[in-house]
Amino acid sequence: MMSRARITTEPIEPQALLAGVGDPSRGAVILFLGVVRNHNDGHGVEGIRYDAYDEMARGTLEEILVEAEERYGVGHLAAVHRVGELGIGEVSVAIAVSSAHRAEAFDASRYVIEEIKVRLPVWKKERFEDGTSEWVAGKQPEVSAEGGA
Amino acid sequence: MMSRARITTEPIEPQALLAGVGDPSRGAVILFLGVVRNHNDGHGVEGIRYDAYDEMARGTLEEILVEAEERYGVGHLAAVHRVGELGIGEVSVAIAVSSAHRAEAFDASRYVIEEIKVRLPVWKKERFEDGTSEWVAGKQPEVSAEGGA
Amino acid sequence: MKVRALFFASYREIMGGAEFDVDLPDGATVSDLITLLRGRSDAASVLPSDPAVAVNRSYRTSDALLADGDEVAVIPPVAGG
Amino acid sequence: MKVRALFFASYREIMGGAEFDVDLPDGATVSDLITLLRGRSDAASVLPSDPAVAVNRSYRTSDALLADGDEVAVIPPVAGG
Repeated sequence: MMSRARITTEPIEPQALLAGVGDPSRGAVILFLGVVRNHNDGHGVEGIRYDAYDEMARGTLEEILVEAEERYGVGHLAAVHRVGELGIGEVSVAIAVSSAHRAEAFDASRYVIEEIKVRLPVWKKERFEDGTSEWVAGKQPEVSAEGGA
Repeated sequence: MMSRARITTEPIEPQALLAGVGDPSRGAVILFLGVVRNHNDGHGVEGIRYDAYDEMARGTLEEILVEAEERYGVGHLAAVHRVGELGIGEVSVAIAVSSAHRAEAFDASRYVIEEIKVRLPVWKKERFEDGTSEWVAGKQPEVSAEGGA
Repeated sequence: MKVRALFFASYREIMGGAEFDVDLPDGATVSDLITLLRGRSDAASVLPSDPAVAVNRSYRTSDALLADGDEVAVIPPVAGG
Repeated sequence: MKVRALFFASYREIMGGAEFDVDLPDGATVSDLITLLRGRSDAASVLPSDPAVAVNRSYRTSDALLADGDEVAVIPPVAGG
């Protein structure tokens, strides 16, 4: 069985992720997709390269899913982050959640993407239309004394 | 072109709905699915029949999408509600939103499903495992004096 | 004047039909129509006295005036999604 | 003792490499390693003095003690999603 927390160089297939969280007892399903867009802060973007600390990122993503389950009591989550060269319109991250009720499905989905943004060891470099490229300014992970972010 | 607010007797194809809201300037996409589940309030459910006031429901759904766009400034929304006999695991409602940023995509998606629940003229009758069936207790639409709910 | 009253879901079962043409005096309101409908039969008296109503496919309050040819839907509590 | 320092994204460009083996005295902390790394070259001095750091794939504070064989990743501000 495919792991529910993945870092991949392959194109993300949202339909497969959705199928993975399906369950007859779950009435609400939410799929969140992050998509490479053609602009950022007024610059025309041609594509993005995502790099990850692969060996750590998979574990961190799994941790985030476990936290979302525990906080919101949702049963089924799956998430995948793509790395490598991505073009405009390609999916960089996908999160699928299913739950008996919609409120916690929304909360869990939101939690996962917010945590990804502040602690998943992934970086991106934008390629602009003028031929230049630049690492996107990110978020400094907050590290607590007990370990973990 | 298919209308973005639909009431249909045909199975819902989430992928098609998603494709309909795609746009190179949108970085966040959210798909919400309501799925027929196998229990409700402790009863085993075998299926649900959805009825709608079709001629009104399409207009009400369109109104809800316009409101979500105006409130949250999101560009692309589409929603479809299915009617007729549905089995466990079938999709009863699907909402797709795309937006430049994720916060308003979440808010818009949530707004649409909450409004559907309180004003879309749709009803459902659950078929239980014991052979009985029952209209599900719903929400009384709040009607303001200016018209509209 | 004449209006067309529409019923759905549980109200359709209560009323024993999906639609009825109803004669009303000029100046009648949504509330007047509901009163008349509830008096139609013993079963019909189960209809709430102030249900949600849509006139020509928009929700309207009970004091809304009706006009000849209006389509008046009596809307049970909704349960979509 | 010896630890392996890993660099990613902009820090990899600053350091001119993805990983280095670094000799440290026993009792050295994450902070000691960063000080040593920043002194490696003029370019390396651009590294922040208190970056996020993961030891053996978990985030750790700058006062965390290191042990022989640790994998210490210096993590630039993250930008996933």
